[in-house]
Parts: sequence; structure tokens; C-alpha cells
Amino acid sequence: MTSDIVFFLLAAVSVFTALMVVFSKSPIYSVMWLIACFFSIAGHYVMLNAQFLAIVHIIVYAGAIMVLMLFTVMLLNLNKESEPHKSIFTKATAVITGGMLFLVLLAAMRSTQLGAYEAPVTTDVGFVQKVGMKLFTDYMLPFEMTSVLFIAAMIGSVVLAKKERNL
Amino acid sequence: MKEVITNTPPQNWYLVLSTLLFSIGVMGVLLRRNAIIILMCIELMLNSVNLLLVSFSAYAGNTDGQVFVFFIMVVAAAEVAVGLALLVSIYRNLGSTDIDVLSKLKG
Amino acid sequence: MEQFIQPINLIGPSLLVPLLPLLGFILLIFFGKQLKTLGPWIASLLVLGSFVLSVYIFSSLGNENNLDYDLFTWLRWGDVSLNFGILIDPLSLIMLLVVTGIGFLIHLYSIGYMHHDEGFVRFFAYLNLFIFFMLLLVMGNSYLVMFIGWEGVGLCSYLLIGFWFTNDAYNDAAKKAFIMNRIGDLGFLLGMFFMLFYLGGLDYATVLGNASTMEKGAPILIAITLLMFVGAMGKSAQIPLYTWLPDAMAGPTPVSALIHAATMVTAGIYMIVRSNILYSLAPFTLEIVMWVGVATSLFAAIIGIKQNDIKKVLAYSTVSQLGLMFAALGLGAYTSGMFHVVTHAFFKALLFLGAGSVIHAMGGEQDMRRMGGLWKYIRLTAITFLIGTLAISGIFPFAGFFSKDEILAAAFHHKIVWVLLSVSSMITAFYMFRLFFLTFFTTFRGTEEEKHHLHESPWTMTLPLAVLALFAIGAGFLGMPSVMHMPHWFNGFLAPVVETSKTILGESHHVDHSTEIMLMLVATALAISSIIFAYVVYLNRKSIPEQDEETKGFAKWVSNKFYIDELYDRVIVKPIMVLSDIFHVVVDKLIIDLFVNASAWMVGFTGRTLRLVQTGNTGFYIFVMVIAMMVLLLIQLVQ
Amino acid sequence: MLSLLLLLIPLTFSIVIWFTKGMVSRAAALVGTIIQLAFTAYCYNVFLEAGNKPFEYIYQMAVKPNLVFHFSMDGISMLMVLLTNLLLPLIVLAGFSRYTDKANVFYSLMLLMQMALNGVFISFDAFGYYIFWELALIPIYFIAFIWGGQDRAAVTLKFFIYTLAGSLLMLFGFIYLYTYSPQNSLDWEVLRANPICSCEQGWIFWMLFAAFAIKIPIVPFHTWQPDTYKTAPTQGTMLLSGIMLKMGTYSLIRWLLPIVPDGFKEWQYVAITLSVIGVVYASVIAIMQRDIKKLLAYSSIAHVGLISAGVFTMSRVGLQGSLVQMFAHGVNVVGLFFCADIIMNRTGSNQVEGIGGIRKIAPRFAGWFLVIVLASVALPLTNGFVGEFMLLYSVYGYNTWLSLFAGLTIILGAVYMFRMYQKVVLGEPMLENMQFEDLKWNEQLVLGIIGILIFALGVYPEPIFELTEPVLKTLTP
Repeated sequence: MTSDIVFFLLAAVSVFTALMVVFSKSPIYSVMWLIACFFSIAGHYVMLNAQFLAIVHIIVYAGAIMVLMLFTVMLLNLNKESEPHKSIFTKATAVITGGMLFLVLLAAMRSTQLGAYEAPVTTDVGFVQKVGMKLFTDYMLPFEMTSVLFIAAMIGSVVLAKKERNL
Repeated sequence: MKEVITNTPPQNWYLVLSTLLFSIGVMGVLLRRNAIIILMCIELMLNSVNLLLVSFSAYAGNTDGQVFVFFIMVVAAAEVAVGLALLVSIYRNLGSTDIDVLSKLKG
Repeated sequence: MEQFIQPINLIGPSLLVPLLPLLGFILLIFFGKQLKTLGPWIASLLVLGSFVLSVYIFSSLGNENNLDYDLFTWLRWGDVSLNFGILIDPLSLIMLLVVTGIGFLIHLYSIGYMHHDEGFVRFFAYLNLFIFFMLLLVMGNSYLVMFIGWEGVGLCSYLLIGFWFTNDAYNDAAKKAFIMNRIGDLGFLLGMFFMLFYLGGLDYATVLGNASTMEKGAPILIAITLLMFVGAMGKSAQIPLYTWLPDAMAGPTPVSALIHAATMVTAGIYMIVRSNILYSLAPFTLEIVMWVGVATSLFAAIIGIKQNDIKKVLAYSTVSQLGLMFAALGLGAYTSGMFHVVTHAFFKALLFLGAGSVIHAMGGEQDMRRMGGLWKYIRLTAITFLIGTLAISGIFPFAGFFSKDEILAAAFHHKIVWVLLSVSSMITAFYMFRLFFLTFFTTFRGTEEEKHHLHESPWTMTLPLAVLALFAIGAGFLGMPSVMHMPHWFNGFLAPVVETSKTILGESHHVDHSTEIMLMLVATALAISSIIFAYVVYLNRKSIPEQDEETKGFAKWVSNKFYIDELYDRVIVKPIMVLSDIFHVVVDKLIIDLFVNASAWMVGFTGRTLRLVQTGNTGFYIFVMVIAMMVLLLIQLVQ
Repeated sequence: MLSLLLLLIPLTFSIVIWFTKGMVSRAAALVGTIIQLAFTAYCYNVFLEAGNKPFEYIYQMAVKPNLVFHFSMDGISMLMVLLTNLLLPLIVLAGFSRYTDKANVFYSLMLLMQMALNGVFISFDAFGYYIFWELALIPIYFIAFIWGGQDRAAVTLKFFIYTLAGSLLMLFGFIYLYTYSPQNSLDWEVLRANPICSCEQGWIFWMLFAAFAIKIPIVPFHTWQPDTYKTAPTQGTMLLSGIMLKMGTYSLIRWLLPIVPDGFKEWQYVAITLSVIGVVYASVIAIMQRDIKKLLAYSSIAHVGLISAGVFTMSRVGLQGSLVQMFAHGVNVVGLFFCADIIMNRTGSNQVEGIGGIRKIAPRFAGWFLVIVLASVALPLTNGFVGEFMLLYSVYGYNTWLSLFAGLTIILGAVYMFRMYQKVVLGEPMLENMQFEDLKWNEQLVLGIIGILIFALGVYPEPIFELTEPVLKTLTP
């Protein structure tokens, strides 16, 4: 029972923060709400016995990505409500579309009959040891390839963000 | 082996939750015009998928799902780096991050 | 067919006969520069060699035996194989002797005639090539080999008519000759296809053997013979394909003598005589052959009256005489037709060479209105020319008399034909003597310069004239009419070739001796009256043909050859040219390319239209993407 | 192994030539093609003695999908390989009297093309065949595009897309055949042994036929051809008309006839009628053409129309005739375009009208030109006649009236060829101060070889019959 309550709490936080991300006026607030959202998701991971991911999630997302976002927002001085408003019609369309997508996805999931899992089969799948074994045996090559990806991303972002010289 | 939480809610709930998060992300993308917020909404969508993968992995007892999540995080990190660099560059050129200004692709 | 014993020892010589001129051609074409003076003599001697070999074969083969052998397989597919082989029988022997004999004389003549031409050696190369192809034509043992020669002589005719290739009018004439011949060749080719398909082969033995088992008047045979006759029309200048022959006079005169009078143009007659069994089995075709021959004979003779170019007159007389020969063939008198081929070869070659000698003396002038009174300047030419004229007019005892008389006798049972042919020969006598009188008598009408230039030709030219004149007198005695109680050597010699036809056609309409004498007298009387008429008009009254622009009425039609050339130009040539442009500009560029370009335009249009979907609004893209996702999922759900 | 070498020699030279320069690349190309020719002669010998066994080579590229390179050789392939490798040295040699910009690229592409053509002719698996078929298109596209004349961008694009569209249909056809063949194989033997249901052969026929008809080209799929022939550099045109066009007619015999025999029979009448109409149509157009190369292009359409008509009669004589004529036409058309090139180079004019008088200045050239013209109008004892006789007879065997119609080509061919010859070569020179050097050594050599081939095959075509007869026996009832 306790876990159910914990789940609902966490879920409520996730949804609320996610909505706030979308509806905040200032990008700074959005970033903050998103960080909060990520923490709640990390909580879900812990619930699901995925400790390794939970930690990585917080480090990577909250620690790195969101900080990067924050820096960008502040560096570009976007912290004002400069965004012109969209028409009410557009807004309504967006909300309705989002809602419909939710319904359609739900319906799709229902029809695929995925609800067979009432409880986890084994509980130790998310432990560091297991994930590590998987990562360095079966997924060795993709893992190594990510380094290439990172190099590309690094170089790419440096090139892109560099001030254009007048040639 | 340490004690772990064994008493978990049914997986359907996670499905609903991640679907809801995903839809919110989509809604955000549709609603907002600031490129940074759109980027954040995309992160939100990625996370909803991550959540889904982790839940499946946990319930099916298969570690592969969590490895995927790991890789998604890796890609997301790279993506954000490049995406933000792009944004900075765009901002420098156009003085705005409003995506409606970026209509050079108009046919 | 009867199996003859092959005279193997004759194979070598018979092969050499066509190969010697070919050798001459190759030598002269590749080493022309080195053989500037010697070349023509080599060429002539090689043809003389062929002639000697022909005589040798003639004397050792006789008409009892045939030489028929295959050299190699030329074309084959499946079970069909078409061989390249040689047949020597009485018919080809006669042609061999005529071709090589007259060929040699004309080679000799050309040495004098063409001496000053810069293409002297080239001329002999072409002549040798012509002899080669002509020999192939008459020596082949199948229609296919005959076709090689058939087209080959057409080529040589093209080369020689357009010998002076810097003159575009001559080139046009050459091209016209080749194309007209090609029209006939298509008929020949289709005829061969019919033979191959229905008679199982192309060699004479198979075709004629299989044909003789067929019923008389079978449609297949009629089709074959008609198609082959189209080929003959082209080659032998019969209506409606005759217009190239007068134009072919653009070539040097020896060419006109050799190709367009004595040998090549008679190939059609040779072909029909060769396939006489087929023709005898197709009476319908014979009828057509006869009427075409009669019509051509008369038509060309009428045109001949009003021609003023000395060579054009001779050209139309050739067409007319060829018509006469076809009429003979159509009447079933194959040997008579062949006999006329031989005599005609002599006297027409003589006439052309004589005309050449006149032109030579006049320094290139060909218009009779500017000649006259040449008798005293070039006596030898004039005498030989007179012999030729008498021969063609059919005066006893010149060669033409005998052969023409035979044809008229054969036509006697068919009264209309007989009358028309008699009229035709009467006209022939008239215009030939018109030509003779205008050229050699009355006063000289040319310029002073030309008068000064007048001279008798060198011996290389006069010797052939003399020899041919002898033959023009004597050749007739090869075929004496039965009334003279002498053996008809010619008919006897050719008898093996036509014996099957004889039995098919049944008893020929033999005229009795008194009728025959009567016919001869009538023919001679008609000829003499024409001569007298010509004498009266052109010698007594000394009238000279008026200038071109002065002619009117019917005469104008005649002197313009009934505007047949213009008619062909309007009805066939111009429409094809217009059609060509229409096809190119309208069908190709407009209609077909319209489809091609339309499909390209469709692609472009689709692109331009779909481009509008790209609004450049990112929000819109995402919106569409989400909607699409939903739609896909919904489709999945509904299913 | 031998068949691999046939591909490797030109490929090696193609790569080597890329790194050379100017005169050297030209010489290297000549050496390469001559080596290839010598090797082909050796192959010919081997083939006559040992049949196709030494040429068998199978390389399985992937199991699923079942993609195979299968090289082999039969009489028809041998004939086409001979033609290709015989003409290539001549085409290279034809370029010796003129300067070519970026010669290394040019000759490299040419040798690459040679490899592709050889590949097309020795492939016995539709997969490899298709690859080489498309590969052959690439070098010629660049040759026409880079060294072409007026409007080359538009013309070559049209050519490229036209042929590519056809090839696409062919690809669909092959994929369909692949899916429905019992062992999922595209091997020629397999496809032949297991024809698909005759109800579907009609569609497959049209898909393959579209590609071949465009390549040949058969009217009305021909409109790319005259412009391309005109625009492409002459050596490119020689490749196109001499060899590449034969890919189409070859494929009719190799792929269309054995693999969809029922479809072939079903649509025979349409294909023959189209071909014969094309013969007369192209001949009539050629009469009034003002551009020499376009005139030759239309004459080429007329000739190949007759070839395809012969193939479509499905008779032994038609197939045999078409093979002979393919070889003969390849030789003749290369000669014709070479002569056209010489004329255009020396006079600077590409018009039929307004040149004239060449014979007076350059009699040797005029003589050789005449020989080739005669071969092209199918005079007996030249190679053109042998094929044309057999082809016309095969059409006759199919339908008498059609053969009469097709036979018009004999007359019309003479009309346009002699008209062109007269206007260009005969008469008085019409250009002022016309310089017309007589043949140089390389031109003399090329025309001499072509002349010898013309007469040799015209008098004694037996070697071709010997080579191809065993195959034809298996192809026709």
C-alpha cells in the first residue's frame, strides 16, 4: 500500500511539474520546473529498483543538461517574457491535440494488452552490477561508439557556437 | 543482497503516467514558440519514454531496457549540446529564439 | 533434273573469268597512282583474258553439258543453307561471251576516249568492277548470286554515271539510277523470299525443279514472277521505272555503251529467260510482261522522235528496244528475246561508241542541232554509224533485221501487239535516221572553233567500231529464219534452256513460210518508208529541229518526255520530303516529345505543388507530425 | 576466371589511366584496349575448343536476399564481347588525331564503360546483369556531359532519365521474377527452366521490354537518341551507337525471349509492328535531316528497328540475322560516325548542305566513306546485306505485307545515304578556302580495319553462324 501512495505522490509531482514547464511564462522557471520533474522521475526509478539509472539520471539530466540549459538561458538573456502570444485558437488546438494524443495512446496501449505485468519478476535487474555486465559484454560496441558520438557532438557544438569570424 | 522494495503498483499505472507525460511534452512543443522551451519539452518526452522502458525492464526482469535508457541519456546529452549550440548561433544571427522566425524552409 | 557429268577441268577457268576483272579493280584502285599509264592496258588485257577463257569454256563445254558447282555456303540458318555457286550453261555462255567480248572492246575504246580525263585510271577500275559484277550476275547458280551481281552492277552504274562527280546534275542522275534500281531490287528481293518460302531454295535447280511440279497459273508462281518482273523493270528500264536510263547518259559515253545499252540493262531479260519455266507457268505474268514491253517500246520510241541530244536519242531507243525484247519474252519467245539481246548489244554498243566518237570529234558537244555534215570529216565513224543505224532499223541483212523479224513473227498471232510493235520499229527507223542525217549530212552548224577541232578518233577507238560493225552485220546470221532453210544456230544452242517451257506453253504459233516472207517484206517496207520520210524531212527540206522554247502542243509534251519526271517529282518525291519534315517536326518533336515532356512536367508540377506544404512554420510541422502519428495509431486501432 | 579477367583488364587500365596525363592516357588506353582485344581473341579460341566451362564463375554476394554474380559465356555472349572489344581499340584510335581535354578522365571513363559492357554481355544472373547495365550508363553520361556540344546539360539529362526510367521498370520486373521464382533465384538458367505463369508474363514482358525498347531505341521511345548522338562527343556517340545500343537488342535475345516466352508470343505482333513502323518512320525522317550526325542517328534507328523486328519473329532466321546484323551494324555505324567526325572536324560544319567537294580534295577519305555507306545500305558482299537479307526474310516469314513495308528501308536507306554522300562529299567545294587534309595514319588504320571487316563478313559470315548456331538451336523450336 505504501508503495502505491508513494507512486501517486510522485506521479502527481511529475505531472504537475511537467505542466508547469509548459505553462511557465519565463524560461528560467521552466528550467527549474523541469529539474523538479526530473527529480520526481528519478524517484520513480528508485521505486522500480533501478538505482544505477536513478543516479545517472540525476547526474546527467539535472546536473549536466539542465545546468547547460540554464546557462544558455542566462547567457542569451532570455529571462524575460518576450515571447509573443499565440492566438487563443492555436493554444486551444495545441491543448486539444495533446489531449487527443493522450487518449489515442492510451487506447493503443489498452488494445495491445500490455497489462500482464502485475509485479516484477525479478527485482535485481536494475543493480549496477547487472547493468554493467550487460553494458560491457553485449553492448560493448555501441558503448564504445558513443564516445565517437560525443566527440562529434563536442566538435559540432564548438564549431556552431563559435563566433563567426569576418572572413 | 540488500532489501529492496518489492511491493510495487501494477505496471499499467506507469504506462498511463508516461503517456501523460509524453502528451504534455507534445502539447508544450505545440504551444510554445521559444526554442529553448521546445527543447525542454523534447527532453520531457524522452524522459517519459525512459520511464516506460525502465518500468518494462523492471517488470519483465530484463536488463536490456535499462541499457537502452542509458544510451538514450547519452544521445540526449549529445543532442542538447548540439541543440543549444545551434540555438546560440541562431540567436546571434537573428536576435531571437522564436521558432516562427525560422521559416527559411518555406517552399 | 538430268544429272550432267561435271567437267571438273573447267572449274578453274570459270572461276578465273570473274576474278580477273576483280583483280584489275583491286590493282587499279590501290595502285592507281603508280599505274597511271599502264593501268588501263592492264585492265583491258585482264578483260581480254576473261574473254579468251570464256571462249575456251564455250568451245569445250558446248550446249550439251552444264557446269554447276557450289563454292561455299554463304548464308545459313536452321536447315536452310544458301550457297555461293557457279553455273555455266548455254544461256550464261552467251552472256559471258557478250559481256567479256563487248566489255573488252569498250575497254579498248575507252583508252582513247578517256585519255585526257584526270580520272583515267579510276574509270578503268570501275569498268573492271562492273565486268566482275556482271559476270557474277550471269554466272551465279542461284538467284542470290544473281542478286549480288544485280545490285553490284547497279552500284557500278551509280559510280560511272556520276563519274564526273563535281557536276551535281550528274550526281543527281547517278543517285536517281541507283534508287530506281533499288525499287526494282525490292521486288527482286521479295520474289526471292517467296521462292525460298514456297519453293524451298534459291538455286536454279531447286527453284525451277520444284516450280515445274506446280500447277500452271498457281498464285504463288504469279506472285513470284510479278515481283521478279518488278526487279527487271528497274534494271531494264521499263515503264514505270524507265526514267533513270535517259538521265544515265550523264556518264562517259563508253559507260553508256557498255552498261546502259549492251549489258546491264539486259539483265532483266536474262533473268526472265533464266527463270523461263516460272514465267511459262504463270501466263498472267507473261501477259503483263508483254503489255509492259509493248507499251514501253512504243512510248519510248515516240519520245525519241523529239530528242535533240545525240545520246538521249540512243537512250530512248535503248528503252524502246528493251521493251521489244520484253514483248518477245511475254509472247513466250524466249530465245528470240535473247537473240535480240545479243544483236542489240552489238549494234547499240556500236551506235553509242560511234556517238562517242562524234562527241569526241566535236569536243564534247552533244546537241545534234549544232552538228551536221560530219560525213566528210570522220568518214570511218560515219560508215560504222550507218551500219549500226541500218541494223537497228531492221534492214536486211543487218543483225537487227533477223532478231526483230523473229519477234514480229512471234507476235503475228496477236494482231494488236504485232501492229503496235511494227509501229514502234517504224518510228525507230525514223528517229534513227533523223539522228543520222542531222549528224552526218547537210552543213556543219557548229562554231568555227569546233569545225577546226574536228578529227577522226585514234585507232583504239576506231578498231572497236570496226569490229562491232562487223558483228552488227554478221551476228544476224547466227539465227536464220526458217524460210532460208539454214540452221538456226542460236535457237539450237539455247534449246536445252527453254525446252521445259516449250512443253509447258505447248505448240507455239508457227507462222508458215509465205506469211513469214510477207512479214519480212512488210517490216522492211515500213522501215524503208520511214527512212525515206526522214530523208525528205531532214535532207531534202533541210529542216532542223526547232529550239526548245519554240515547240508547242503535242510536240512540246513529247520533247519534254510527257512530263513523267515532273509527275514523279510531284507525286512521289515531294510528298516523301514533306512527310519527312512532318514526321520530324510534328510527330517527333511535337507529339512524341509532348508525352515525354508532359511526364517531366508532371513531375515538376507535383514538386511545385507539394512544395507549398512546406510552410516553414516549425509548429505546423510538429502539428502535422502529431496528427499523422494519431492517424496511424487510429488506423491500427480500427483494424 | 577467364570471365573475371575480361572485366579486370579494362578496370585496371581504367584506374591506371586516371593517374596519367594527356598523350600518355591516350596511348595507355590504346594499349589497354589492344591487350583486351588480344585476350578476347584468346578467349574466342578457348571458347571454340572448350565451350563455356572455363568461363563459369559464380560469386555469391549475399544469401538472403539471394544475390549472385554469375558469369558465363555462350555463343551470343562471345559474339558481343568480340564486338565490344574489337570496336573499343578503333574508337580509342579514332581519337588520336584530335586533342581531348582532360584526356585521362575521358579514357578512364571509356575503359570503365568497356568493363561494364563486357559485364552486361557475360552476366548470366539478372542481378549482376542489372548492375552492369546501369554501370554502363554512368561513364557515357559523363562523357556526353563533360565533352558534349550544344545544350549538353538538357540533352544528357533527358537521355539519362529516359534510360533510367526504363531500367527502373526492368528492375521491378526482375524483382517480381525473383519473388516468384522457386528458389528465389535470378539465375538465367533457373529463370529459364521455371517460367512463371503465362498469365503474368505479359506484364513482365512489358516491364523488361520498356527498358530494352528505350535502349535500342524502338519508335516511339527514341526521342532521346538523335539529340544525344548529336550532342555527345563523337567517340561517345560511337560507343552509344556501336555497342551500347546492342545491349538492348542483345537483351531481347538473352533475357526477354527465353524468360517470358509466352509474354513474348502474346505481344509479338505489337513489338514487330512497332519495330517495322520505326524502320520506315526513321528512314523517312532521315531523308530530310540537315545535321549529319542526326541523319546517322535516324538511320541507326531504322537499322536496329529491323534487328528487333527480326528478333520478335522468334524464328531461327530472324535471330540469326539479328545477331549478324548487330555485329555488322556495330562496325558500320562506328565507321559512319567516324567519317562524320572527320568531316565535322575539318570543315567545321555539321550540316548536310553546304559542304561538298570533299572527294575532289581527299579522294581516299571519300573512297572509304563510300565503302561504309555501301555497307550501310546493305549492298551484297558487304556485311550489311547478310543481316538485312535474313532479317527481311524473317519478317516475310511472319507477314508478307509487313515485309513489303519493312523492305522500303532498302529504298529509303539508299535515298538518305546517297543524298547525304552526294551533298557532303561530291560536287564542287562550297566552303571558301576549304582545307581538307586526307586521311592521317590513325584514320587510315581505323577505316581500313572497318573496311576489311565489312568485306570479310559480307563474303564469308560463316564464323558468326558457327559461333551462334548452337545457342539459337536451344532458343527456338
